[in-house]
Amino acid sequence: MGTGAVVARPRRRLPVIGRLVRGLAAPLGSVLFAFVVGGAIVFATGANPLDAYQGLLCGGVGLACAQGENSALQISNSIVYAIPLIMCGVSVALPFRAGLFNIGAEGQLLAGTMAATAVGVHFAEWPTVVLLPAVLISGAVAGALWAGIAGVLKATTGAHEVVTTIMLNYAAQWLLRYLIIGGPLQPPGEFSASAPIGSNARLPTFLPNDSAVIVFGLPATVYRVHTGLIIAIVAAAVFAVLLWRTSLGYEIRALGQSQKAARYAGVSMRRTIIVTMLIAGAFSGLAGAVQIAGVDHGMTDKYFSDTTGFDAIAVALLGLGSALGIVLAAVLFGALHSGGAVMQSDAGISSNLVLVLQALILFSIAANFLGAIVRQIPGVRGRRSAPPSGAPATALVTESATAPPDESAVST
Amino acid sequence: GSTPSAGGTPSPTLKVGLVTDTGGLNDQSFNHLAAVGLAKAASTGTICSVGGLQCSGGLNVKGDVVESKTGDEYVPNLTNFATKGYDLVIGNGFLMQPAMGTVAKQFPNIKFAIVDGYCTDASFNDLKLSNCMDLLFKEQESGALVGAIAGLLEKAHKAPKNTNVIGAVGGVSIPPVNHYIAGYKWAAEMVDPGVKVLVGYSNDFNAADKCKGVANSQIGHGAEFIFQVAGGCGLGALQAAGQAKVYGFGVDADQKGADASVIASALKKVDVAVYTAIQAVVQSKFASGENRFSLQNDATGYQLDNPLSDGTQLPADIKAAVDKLAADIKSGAQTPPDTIPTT
Amino acid sequence: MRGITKAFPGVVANDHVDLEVRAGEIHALVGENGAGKTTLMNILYGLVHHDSGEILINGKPAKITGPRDAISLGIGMVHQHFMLIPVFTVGENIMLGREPVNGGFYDSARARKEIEALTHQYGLALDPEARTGDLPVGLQQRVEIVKVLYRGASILILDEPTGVLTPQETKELFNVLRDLVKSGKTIIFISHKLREVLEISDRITVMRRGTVVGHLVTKQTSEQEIATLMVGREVLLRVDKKPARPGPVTFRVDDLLANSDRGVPALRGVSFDLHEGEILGIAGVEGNGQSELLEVLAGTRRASGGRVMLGDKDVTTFDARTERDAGICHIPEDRRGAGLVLNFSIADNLVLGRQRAPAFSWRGMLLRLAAIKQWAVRLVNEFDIRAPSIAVPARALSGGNQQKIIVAREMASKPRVLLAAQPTRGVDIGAIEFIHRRLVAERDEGTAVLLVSAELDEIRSLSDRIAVLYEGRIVSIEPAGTAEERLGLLMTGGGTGTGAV
Amino acid sequence: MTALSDILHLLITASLWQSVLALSALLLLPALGGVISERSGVVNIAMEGMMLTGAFFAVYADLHLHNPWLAALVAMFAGGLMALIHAVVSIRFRADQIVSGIAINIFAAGLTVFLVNRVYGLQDVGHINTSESLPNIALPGLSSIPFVGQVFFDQNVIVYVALILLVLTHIVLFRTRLGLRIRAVGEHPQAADTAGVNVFRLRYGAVITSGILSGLAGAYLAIGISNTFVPNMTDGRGYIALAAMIFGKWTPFGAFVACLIFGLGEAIYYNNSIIHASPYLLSALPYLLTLIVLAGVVGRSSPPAADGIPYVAGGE
Ligand SMILES: Nc1ncnc2c1ncn2[C@@H]1O[C@H](COP(=O)(O)OP(=O)(O)OP(=O)(O)O)[C@@H](O)[C@H]1O
Ligand SMILES: Nc1ncnc2c1ncn2[C@@H]1O[C@H](COP(=O)(O)OP(=O)(O)OP(=O)(O)O)[C@@H](O)[C@H]1O
Ligand SMILES: [Mg+2]
Ligand SMILES: [Mg+2]
Repeated sequence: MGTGAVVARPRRRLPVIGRLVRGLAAPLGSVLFAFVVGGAIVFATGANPLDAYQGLLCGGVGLACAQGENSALQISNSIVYAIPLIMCGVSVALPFRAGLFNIGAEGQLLAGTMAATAVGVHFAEWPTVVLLPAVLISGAVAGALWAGIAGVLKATTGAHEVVTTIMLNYAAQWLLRYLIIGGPLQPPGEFSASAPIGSNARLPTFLPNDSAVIVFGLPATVYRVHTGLIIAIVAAAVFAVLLWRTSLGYEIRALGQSQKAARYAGVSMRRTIIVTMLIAGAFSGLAGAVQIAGVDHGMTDKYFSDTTGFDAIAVALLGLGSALGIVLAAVLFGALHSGGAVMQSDAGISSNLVLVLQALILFSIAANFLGAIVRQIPGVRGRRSAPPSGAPATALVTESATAPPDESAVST
Repeated sequence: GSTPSAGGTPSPTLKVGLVTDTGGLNDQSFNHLAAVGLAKAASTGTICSVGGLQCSGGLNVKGDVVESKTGDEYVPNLTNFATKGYDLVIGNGFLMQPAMGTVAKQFPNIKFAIVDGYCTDASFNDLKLSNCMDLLFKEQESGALVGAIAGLLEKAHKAPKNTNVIGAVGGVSIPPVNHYIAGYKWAAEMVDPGVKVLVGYSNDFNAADKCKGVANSQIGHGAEFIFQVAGGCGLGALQAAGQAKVYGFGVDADQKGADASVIASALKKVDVAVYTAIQAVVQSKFASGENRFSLQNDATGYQLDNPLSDGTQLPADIKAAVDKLAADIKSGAQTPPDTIPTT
Repeated sequence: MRGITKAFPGVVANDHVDLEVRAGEIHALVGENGAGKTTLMNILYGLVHHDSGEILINGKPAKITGPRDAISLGIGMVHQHFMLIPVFTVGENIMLGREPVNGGFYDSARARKEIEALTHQYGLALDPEARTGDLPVGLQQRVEIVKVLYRGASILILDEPTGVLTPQETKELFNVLRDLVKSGKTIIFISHKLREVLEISDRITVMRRGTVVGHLVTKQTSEQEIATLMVGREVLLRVDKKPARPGPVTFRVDDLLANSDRGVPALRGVSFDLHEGEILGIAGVEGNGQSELLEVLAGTRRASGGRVMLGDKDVTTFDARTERDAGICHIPEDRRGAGLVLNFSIADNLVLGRQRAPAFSWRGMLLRLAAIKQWAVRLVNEFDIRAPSIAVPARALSGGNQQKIIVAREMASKPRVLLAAQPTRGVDIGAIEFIHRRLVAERDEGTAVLLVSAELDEIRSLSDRIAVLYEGRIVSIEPAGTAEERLGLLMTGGGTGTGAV
Repeated sequence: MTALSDILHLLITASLWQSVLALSALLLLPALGGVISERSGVVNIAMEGMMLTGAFFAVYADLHLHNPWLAALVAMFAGGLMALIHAVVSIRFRADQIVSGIAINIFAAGLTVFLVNRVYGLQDVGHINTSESLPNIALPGLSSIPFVGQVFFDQNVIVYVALILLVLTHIVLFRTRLGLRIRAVGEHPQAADTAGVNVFRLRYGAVITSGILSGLAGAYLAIGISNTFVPNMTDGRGYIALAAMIFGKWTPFGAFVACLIFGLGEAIYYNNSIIHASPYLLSALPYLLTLIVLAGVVGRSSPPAADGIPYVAGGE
């Protein structure tokens, strides 16, 4: 029987919701799994997991705060951490779709901070309408170029992007140090920092920049959550549209799936590789610019210890390469980051525990431990000695599993 | 949880929060010293529960500590203590200056103290806040004293090979580091004009192997005194000295234990500074602005450690000369520079 | 094998299958794509574990948990998709798993000896030092067979061994098989080509949709009977087509030169004309340049010389997309590798190569999702692509339906020139029948069709003219009716006194 | 320009090349591990984490056992254990091997510091005194050969081990049955399986070996060079090793060449006290060097065919 009938019949909305639920089940389960194992580790080392998690919860989402922390502030902090993670996460996820592994988000972010700072400092007197866009764009462009080096090398000489992006990370770090220590961006004096960018170059915070205004019992200026959040969300949206709604996105996905098929389809490898890296770099560079314009208002040595670009790899993977997933994963990591500090100051448990938790989450999402456990329960359909080939993170490279819910619009 | 320390002391009067820089608490260097200072003052709080340090409860305060994993955490970590109504929030490290300035400005009725710096704006200009105490060291003094030892030993031909070359291994080229090196070079050249001073940087405060590498290079070029100014990383430099049978100088704390080659350490008593700041608040003698820690208040200086390679102590005349220099500096008769002199 | 049942998510690949093979016979296993033949054999070879049923070897129940068990039971398998490592030498591939060692070191000298011994015994010449990936498929298959023999197999399974062979190679293979049987081996032979089955086998088991629908004795059955059993209905085995009414020349290939992937000349000056409304068949032994020829014409390989004219437009340097836009469509021989993105949905695959075409893309930027969906639904129905929905990934489809996706995509965009490479390789009779009818229909609508196939039958039954490709040159262009023998001769360099025509 | 002449002068000193070799060995061990793992078809970007874990446990063990050799064994065990996690997750559970690798690195970074905090609290981790660290060994006689002696025969014991392992790995991979099978499994696991080779056992073995080698490198770093543990002391060397492996096109000696380049860059940097250049630009040297070499001579490098693809028996 031809399947015409099947195809013709319009689908109910239900599957979409179902897909969402199923989509979220695995990540949430993994988080749960991570916290259980993490708790065990804490307990094994003679501390009280509940204290630890209370601190995490408070610092992360402002719940169950025991020692007078300000809930709103904790949430604000978590978001501030999440903002660059979203953009860098996207910057890792896009090349992934083309079969390229961009370990260079960190270097691209730094390139962004350097360019943004340079512009923000040199043209400090320009009006906001010109300067702010200039700062953001220069950051994006710098990031794009930095990644572009890796892209061009890959497309022309075939140099492996993993190597080149790692190298570019280090190159960026040292360039940054040079710029602010004895280099052109260092103002007179001995400080390892750039001059601050002009006040016109700054991204406004959501709350008025006035310590007289009291919000949730604290001066408004304490809440650093800034309009970069909007930029980040837009970036994620752009990523989704680019990937699933444009011809370029189609070609990127095709290239990532099969070089042969891509060539057959008239996809220019060279061009696609380069373009993909350029766009990816732009996202990271933008993240750097947003950090400068929204949070730091200048470049200091702290960027030498910055790890956003590396955390972003985890975020992209945890988000299964989908825009929504990346945003959620970034928020989770932001919350863990913020929560870790509170956990340490409240419970005296090293904030490095959050790294352990992040790793455990990745493990279980990648390996789909829960799926395996569930399958071991007798009577569950499809019980196998080995788990199904489509463990969520494997889905990074297997298309449809990661197609966003609205994909169902394209295909039945 | 928190464990009350020895005996039933009355419940603590004040709450003090310490925020480390990205070096972390196990940096075997000044973050650790700051923690020691807090522990000396605290009778309860996480500083006591984390273990390793005995809380002697000297000032019966509640001492909590938080490590900053990345520079992004400075502001939030400081702010959290402020919002929780701590009486004193201590930021540890030169790199935290802008963060301190930002937060201190927002919480005028909370007291802040920063080690190695000021509460500044983004361009490192001191905001001169009435609630910010700047704990600054004259590292160049301590540097000068060990520098003098090196120079005098060279002059007296009591150095391993008398190459008349000495070295300093810095972490990163930032003021607190360069102050040390400035004094070191200045004094060495003063007592022994012929001496050659090699200055190198590991670009790292943690990775001991890197300081070892830089030190080995200097030793390879004749250096027979290695002054480490790189925190935990510098321990590598001291080992390099030990393995090459030349002398090493410790930094910040007394590093006699780090390696047998350490004949002296240049001291920077961060613990004293931290304790002093807490004391000031406890005794409501909090004084904002610069608080210089120097030979004056015995917070800098030097400490003789292991004997010379021939097992003898530092010759009395040399020790006398060094102490004389210390006295002159204390009296102001001599002032070591705080930027590295260019010979 | 008794009552073997195996279910995969979605399909029951084997449903209580009984298979009885007698020692020393050649037993043919036939069935359409997805009938479950490979699965059944994979079970016998321990690659797949059956849900229920039992396996008896020489009457004794056998527990086969993996290939190691199968091998020790004397079972050997030549897989449908070769299990060879291209970068290894022939010797290494044959020895792998049972390598001669001395003191832990791989003993290539002894390997060579052993192989030479075997190849002499069965008259299968092979160079142990050759890089496997460089060999023509025929030889690669020979490597597979020697591999199996080296493991001392007494039961040989050959999964569609002739799918990739030329008539000559097939003849040779059959001789080898007969020798093997003489030397006491038992052979299970899987094929779609009923004539071959009738020629070589003693008995036949027919499968359809995972079940056995008939046990036949070769001598007492006919092509028609088997085909009917396989498909479950009457099928006509000949293509019936009206004589062509060729139009003017639309496509002219002129002294075309190109190199293979390994940089050696593969096309040494190919020239031919292609008229509207005709099917020009290209006959030739694999590896004489037909792959390269189509790739150059399709724009996925750069020509190193010569010209290709579409009407009066020079398309020599076009890349795949511009060629397609110009009206040259391509059914690639590498279905799963090039023709499809297996993880893309059917819908996405149906616009592969047209992702920037105005019909499906707004200014080559935004995809027109609605249009794509409509298009997909239309083609799925029109070309009877069997799939639960257009959302499922192409990977989930059987070989025949995967091929239908490509055929549909390339034909539905009304090409001026259609390049069809091995359009029915490894595809079941039902699909073959369908694809042949569509090709002829295309021709009748005036499309110029270039057909490359290793199946002489296919070439002969479809083509209006037949060009024979030998060592990168067209050695002759023959009329439709040319006898198989003559073509075979030309394909192997005989027939014409001298080189190119 | 003076900077350049400074460097040129360095290049003719034995002590420079001595440290080049010492630094290369540190990268070589994990790089070899990577080669073995990926040749078997399991992508391994987790050498960083395995090294760091090895470093911590080497120090921890040495402080308790006062025996560098036992400590090194412990470190190798710890590294192997980390690798086992990677193996189970990516072979048994067929997880994305890059995710698993990243997770290992994060896990190690967090766990080591967390343990330092739990075990030593705010105390110093403590120092290994030279007598209890992995010794430098000057081979009698050989080491007195001018130049060559200092470069090759006056090194830490692990340097010799690394060089031996380099040759060993090459021989095993390309001359032995084991190597043939490892490569087969990495190129075409199904072919290997149908030929009766145990794909899973080989992959487990290869991955765990990579962990053991990385753990040994961690020990070398911690109780051979630094003689203490500092948080995150591997400082990205595992990633450099990864780069070296790819740079070297998944061959032991290719990777070694890459390690030498990095070692040279780092060694030159260590001389910043006598080179007249910004120490920061100098630090960037090895990485820029690599980029240039990559762009220029090395070119396209492609991994084993089945690298990173989980094997599903019977499945397509
Ligand atoms: N199968 C392949 N595997 C790896 N790299 C390839 C492959 N085919 C081509 N490349 C490389 O990819 C790059 C692009 O090749 P391609 O022929 O697709 O470019 P193109 O489509 O001709 O694009 P343009 O015409 O704009 O140059 C070239 O560097 C080529 O060497
Ligand atoms: N690993 C697998 N996972 C899921 N389904 C499978 C798998 N292998 C085979 N199938 C399905 O089982 C059915 C039988 O497949 P099989 O390969 O045995 O058919 P076949 O007779 O060999 O077809 P062909 O003639 O194309 O080789 C098909 O529907 C196929 O899609
Ligand atoms: Mg089959
Ligand atoms: Mg082209």
